[in-house]
Amino acid sequence: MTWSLVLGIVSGTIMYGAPLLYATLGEVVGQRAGMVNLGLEGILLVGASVGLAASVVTGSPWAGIAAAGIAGCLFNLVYAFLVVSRKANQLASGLALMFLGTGLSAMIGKAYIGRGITGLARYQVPGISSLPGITRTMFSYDLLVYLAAPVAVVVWWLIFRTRWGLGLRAVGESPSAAFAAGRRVSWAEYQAAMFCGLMSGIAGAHLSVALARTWTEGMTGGRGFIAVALVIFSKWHPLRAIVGALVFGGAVTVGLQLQASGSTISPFVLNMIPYVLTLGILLIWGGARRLVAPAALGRVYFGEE
Amino acid sequence: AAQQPSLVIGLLLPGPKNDAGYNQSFYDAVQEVKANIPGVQLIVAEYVADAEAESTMETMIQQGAKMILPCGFNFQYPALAVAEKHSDVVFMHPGGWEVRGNFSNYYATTQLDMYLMGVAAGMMTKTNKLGFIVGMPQGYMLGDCNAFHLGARAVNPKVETHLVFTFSWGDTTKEAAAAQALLDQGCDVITQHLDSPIAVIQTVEAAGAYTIGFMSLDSQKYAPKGWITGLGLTWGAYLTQSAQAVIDGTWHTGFVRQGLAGGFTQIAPFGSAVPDRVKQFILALATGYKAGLIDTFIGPVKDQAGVVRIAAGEVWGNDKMGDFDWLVEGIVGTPQ
Amino acid sequence: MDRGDMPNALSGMETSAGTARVSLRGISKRFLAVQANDAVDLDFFPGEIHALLGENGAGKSTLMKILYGFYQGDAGEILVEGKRQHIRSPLDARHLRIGMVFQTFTLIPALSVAENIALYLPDLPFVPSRRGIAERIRTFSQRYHLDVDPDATVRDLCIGDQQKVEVLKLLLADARVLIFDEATRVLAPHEVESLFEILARLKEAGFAIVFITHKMREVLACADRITVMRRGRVAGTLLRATATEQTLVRLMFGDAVPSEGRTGAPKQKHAAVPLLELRHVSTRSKTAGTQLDDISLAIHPEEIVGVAGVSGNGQRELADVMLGLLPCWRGKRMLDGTDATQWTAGRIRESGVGFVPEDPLAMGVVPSMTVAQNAALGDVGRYARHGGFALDWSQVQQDVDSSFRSLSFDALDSRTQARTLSGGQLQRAILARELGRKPRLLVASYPTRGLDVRSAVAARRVLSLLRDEGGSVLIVSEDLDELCDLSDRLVVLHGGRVVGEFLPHEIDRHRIGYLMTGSGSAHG
Amino acid sequence: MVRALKRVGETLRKRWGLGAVRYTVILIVALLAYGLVLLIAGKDPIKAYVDTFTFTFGSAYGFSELLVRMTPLLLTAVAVALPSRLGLINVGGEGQLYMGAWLATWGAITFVSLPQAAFIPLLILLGFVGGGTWAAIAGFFRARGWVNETITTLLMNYVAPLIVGFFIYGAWRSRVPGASAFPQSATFPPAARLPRFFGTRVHLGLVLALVALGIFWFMLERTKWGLKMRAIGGNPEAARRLGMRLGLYFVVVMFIAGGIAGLAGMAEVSGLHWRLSAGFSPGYGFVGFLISWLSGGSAIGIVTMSFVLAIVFAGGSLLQITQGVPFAAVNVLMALILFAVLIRPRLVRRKA
Ligand SMILES: Nc1ncnc2c1ncn2[C@@H]1O[C@H](COP(=O)(O)OP(=O)(O)OP(=O)(O)O)[C@@H](O)[C@H]1O
Ligand SMILES: Nc1ncnc2c1ncn2[C@@H]1O[C@H](COP(=O)(O)OP(=O)(O)OP(=O)(O)O)[C@@H](O)[C@H]1O
Ligand SMILES: [Mg+2]
Ligand SMILES: [Mg+2]
Repeated sequence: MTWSLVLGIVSGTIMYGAPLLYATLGEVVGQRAGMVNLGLEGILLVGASVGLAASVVTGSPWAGIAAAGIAGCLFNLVYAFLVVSRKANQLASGLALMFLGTGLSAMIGKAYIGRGITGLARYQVPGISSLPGITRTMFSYDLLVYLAAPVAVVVWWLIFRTRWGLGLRAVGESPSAAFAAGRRVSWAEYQAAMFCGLMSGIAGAHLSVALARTWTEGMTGGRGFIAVALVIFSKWHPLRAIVGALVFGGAVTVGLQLQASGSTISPFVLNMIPYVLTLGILLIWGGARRLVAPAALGRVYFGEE
Repeated sequence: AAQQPSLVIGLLLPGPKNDAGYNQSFYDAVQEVKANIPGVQLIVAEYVADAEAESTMETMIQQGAKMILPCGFNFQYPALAVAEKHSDVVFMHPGGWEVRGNFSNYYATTQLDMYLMGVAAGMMTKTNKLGFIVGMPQGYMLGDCNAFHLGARAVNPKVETHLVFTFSWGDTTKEAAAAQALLDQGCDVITQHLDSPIAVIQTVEAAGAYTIGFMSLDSQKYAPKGWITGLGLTWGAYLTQSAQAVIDGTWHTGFVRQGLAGGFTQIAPFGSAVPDRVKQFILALATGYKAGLIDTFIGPVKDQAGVVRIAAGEVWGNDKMGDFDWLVEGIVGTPQ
Repeated sequence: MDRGDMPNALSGMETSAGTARVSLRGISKRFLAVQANDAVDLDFFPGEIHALLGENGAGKSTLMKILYGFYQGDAGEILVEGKRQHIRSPLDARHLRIGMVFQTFTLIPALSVAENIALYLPDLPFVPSRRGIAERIRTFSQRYHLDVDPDATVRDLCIGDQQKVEVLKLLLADARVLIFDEATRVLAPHEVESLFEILARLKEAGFAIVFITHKMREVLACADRITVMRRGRVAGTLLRATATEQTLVRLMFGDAVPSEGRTGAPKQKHAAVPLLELRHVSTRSKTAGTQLDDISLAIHPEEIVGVAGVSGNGQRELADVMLGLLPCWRGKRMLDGTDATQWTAGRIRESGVGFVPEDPLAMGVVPSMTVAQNAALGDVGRYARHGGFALDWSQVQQDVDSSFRSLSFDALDSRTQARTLSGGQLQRAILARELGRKPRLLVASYPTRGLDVRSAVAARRVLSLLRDEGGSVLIVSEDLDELCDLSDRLVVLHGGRVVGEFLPHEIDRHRIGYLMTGSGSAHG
Repeated sequence: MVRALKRVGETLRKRWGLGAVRYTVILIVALLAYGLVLLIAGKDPIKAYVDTFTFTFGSAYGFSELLVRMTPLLLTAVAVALPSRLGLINVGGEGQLYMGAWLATWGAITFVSLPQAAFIPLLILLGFVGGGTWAAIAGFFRARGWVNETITTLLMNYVAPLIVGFFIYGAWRSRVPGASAFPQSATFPPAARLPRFFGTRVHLGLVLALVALGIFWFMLERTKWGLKMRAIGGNPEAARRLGMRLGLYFVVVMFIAGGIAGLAGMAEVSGLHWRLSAGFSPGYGFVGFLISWLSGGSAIGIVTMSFVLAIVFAGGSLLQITQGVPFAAVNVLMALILFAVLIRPRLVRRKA
């Protein structure tokens, strides 16, 4: 392994880990409130299509990001309505959301296929260019990448240090007990779902507006499902989610960088790395993980009579 | 009453018609057919999944289609099955190898013409590292890469071509990541064989590197600064001719491979960064190609392991373009 | 109907105690087929402990949950300080300073004690100070002798400590009306006494206290006023001064006063080979909890062995090891003299071992299935026909009926889902299933917990009968009276070890009490 | 109007039971939603109904294609419904389908000279074992309490196509002259192709699917294993205490379920395509999950919902051609059908 390969991997890892981190943070908050949302993929797609459309229309990529955040937030209200107000099954609702997102994003994005944009401006990490082996394109990120880790810290603080977070966790552990403690269970769930939608919408827009700078159908390529896996990987903890997102972003980048630098490992095997690695780490967490999963995760709370 | 159409053409695309790439090249072509022949009616199905191809073609035939263009590699066998049932309908499949009485095969000899693009890249690179991004490792795409590298090496013996597969059609984020990886490894001229080149071109452009386009001539607009040139697939004239033959009842099957000379490919206009010297050289080469004076795969050609794959004096023929499962010496990457 | 023979003294007392803090008027509540509450009128006064009594399913918990806003009543109104209030959720109830300890805990196991309590603090800021909350909890737990560590995770606490946290939650929530639904159920005798001391102090301070229990002794020890509920209605309200055990029992059950007492004499002659024997067994389970430490215990045919101890001292683990649900880390498990250490739970059950779990709904039945289906699950092999490709449901029904009859329990509709049964009804269904199999050994954890007096007597009688017919029983219970009455032999568990063993004639309650709390020396 | 509808619904419900009403309502909602989507897109819904109806029911070919589409849906739906009775959530139908097709393909291109009478049972066995083993891995992890089967099966969905890719781009790449580098397996020998019926593309896979469905219904409703499975699904803790071996059930049932999904993959490649290529499944595994869920795990519901979704897909690909409706509208339509059920109006509500 050459030095420039190592640098390339580190640099790519951070860049492509960022959107995963945003989506994972959203899902962490949702799952902390007891809601498994397999529809993340759909939200990412809606975020990506709306983000690109708004960027093209307004000419401002930041307007695109903002629009995608709002769109994701509103879109996930569909899921929240089904799961919270109509007490629907979470997995089925999530998959329904995924299908809706796939269809809607295709319809929204149709007019914008083939439209390129300049995307978010990138700034190289200050002072790094003087290091040996750095090329101009390494460690050059947009603001959303720089903000990802701080946002994770803020989410950690919200979940574990505030009254809001305490209520959220109580709802995710035992809605019945949270209700008995005088919490408004549904309202907390709606808030969590909206936050999840906001983050995922931004994550989707980051993909289309900042990274690919274009829209194609199904462009998220399963990252929504990956984010769901990452939530477990990170044991429902926002700071560990940083590690998870980096591992996954890294696994994707390693495959490409190794190819670009002439490795002879089969690309199919390289492409399996992220999934097998995630599975492996979940296995290593093993039984201990059961104790940290929110107890009411995936359960429908029918309320008290 | 509505006028009876002279010919109904069914076009099946695996992706969107306006992807500035593969799909668009066919869509633009049938639009040209429609403009050239009065009374032609089009039925276009985008995003056709492999499993849906057969019933989509059946429906088109029910709607009166007499000429079916199944423009996906994987549509070959479904199309063949439908063709066997409908002997009165003409099928023209791009890039396959099966041929029947009502089922013909055609494609551009991109595996030869990419040589010119390689020459341009070899002349423009400063780092002597070229990048080539491919969706999936298939014979034709390996051929493209081989030709590209041979061209570059011809004018620049120090050049290396780095080959990266994304293993997906349509994961644009990954395509951008692949471009980023190549840029990080120091490549400064990047081309691709993907459905849609937009993500790659824009990533390269933003990084201030050079782009070589492929498939649709439309992609130049994404790289106002870094555009060198590109190879466009232009089927309009050929398909117009074929459609007219179907109408006239003179259509006959065949296995057709054409390049610059036959008009299946065209060289895109040069970008502003390209010096006149390079332009003149490429255009001169192109003339040689059209005249049949130059060929790409002339032995001896060694593969990555140094094994001679094309012996001295031999030529890798037009009919074997899909057969590559090896890469030319000097390409960095694996063939599968 | 029943009110006729027992005059309601309510009207006379209103003047003496001032205005009621909370008045319930005409409260009714229906669950599908069950009328849980039927036009209930009740008043709770400040500075008074009001005990609610009644057999299982009488509607006590439901009534209190309506007051706390956890359930919505179908009819009736609630007056707080004389003003009509709509209590739509616990949030409303908390605004009216009403607090409740639930019969089934509402603690969140994954959160710390401090976090659980913080959820109930009335004035929690957006960014709470963790240190401040822990400080408040320490002050309160010292003042009321409810020792718990604020930083402990609730999951790791034993059930008695969890009960203390529930009480602390209520005390810190700043409520003026305090409802305790069977809060003494899992407390050790001395902890019950200290709870009563707390209640007395709260009463002095002018709180209105509602206290639900099945234990007559507790009612008579601490209540000022006693209301007996029966089939969703108030059967009568008495002042402590006028209440006796007899009058209360008559109110609860009408005229059918159950008779208590031993059915058979304890036996001493044992077969040479014990039915089940643990030899120097220790456990090492992954989850937190007490580990068994070098336990040797034999149960002979025709013997009832009682296990005394404060809950959380290894009772659950002991039962699980016997049932094959927990592996022996060290030592051996012998069944009929053969080594059964490696046997699966299924094999042990098939060889004639039955169980009554400590938490019937979570451990004993499938809530979504009917009573009949749950009965069939008890012994699928017995009802399987054609090699398992068919099931004989009429046989199941027959067995359910005969089992209920032989236990003299009120019959249940066997098509009802287990989840809709009351705690007591459920316990009866499980007893019927397990005893219907005529087990050779029954491992019964708290077999009468949650049963009303009449059902409890019936259950105890059946356990003795099982013994007399040659079976053996292991009873885990916190009710010393029950243990002393039933057992042929009694062992005391503390910290996962057997710290004492007694024969019935040498049973000394004081000594057992000391051993249970860990203050006595080993060997009785 | 609404009240009248409700009354009609209640009557139907009493007369025919909940199932009939449930699926009728879902069907009507599906049709209405379809029309609405078309109207919004500026198309003619009436023409769409007529087109879809005449295309699917108006000709033997159209109807036979419905059955062809239904086959993998039925199987993948059973693959989800079976473990769901144990409380296991199998979202890995897609991966299991790929692995079934993968192992069956290995058989088909290895034992090329077998007679059909031996080949077909072999392919069924291989398809079953391929998918079953893949799923049993997830069942085993779950049984050991290491990791939850939902996430395992989900992740394994991404690995299976890569394994298939590894082989069809590598060792199995067909060696037809002129096509040697084309990424698909060699064409199956005629004896390794499932028999087709009545000159249509309907193949033996449909029979397999119906048989699997019948066994599924009988096992769950009538046998002691079905009772035990429901007990484990309803309360695993109680089931464990009653002596059932949960781990064994998890592994065995996941194996059976994965095997059924594997049959779907086997049937697709050896009944329809006669070769293994990369994108032979357009997400049948996920659609199967939805069908199983929509039908509440009931056998008759699975048949009905598979049929409905087959029509939806047929209509989707048809309308793109006749009216230029983007194919993506099918996804929206599918989501709308789901919402109709998820929102749980009284008429279609399942008993808790
Ligand atoms: N959530 C519920 N759904 C249906 N029925 C219920 C529900 N809760 C209670 N019931 C029924 O209402 C009746 C009264 O139950 P409740 O829990 O109030 O009795 P209780 O007096 O507290 O009995 P116990 O002493 O056993 O706790 C019982 O028949 C019970 O089956
Ligand atoms: N639903 C099912 N479909 C097909 N085969 C099953 C099913 N359930 C179980 N089996 C098979 O039957 C075998 C024996 O199961 P059975 O229930 O008879 O065992 P048991 O010892 O009575 O019960 P347990 O499983 O409780 O430990 C299992 O190992 C399994 O292979
Ligand atoms: Mg109660
Ligand atoms: Mg067994």
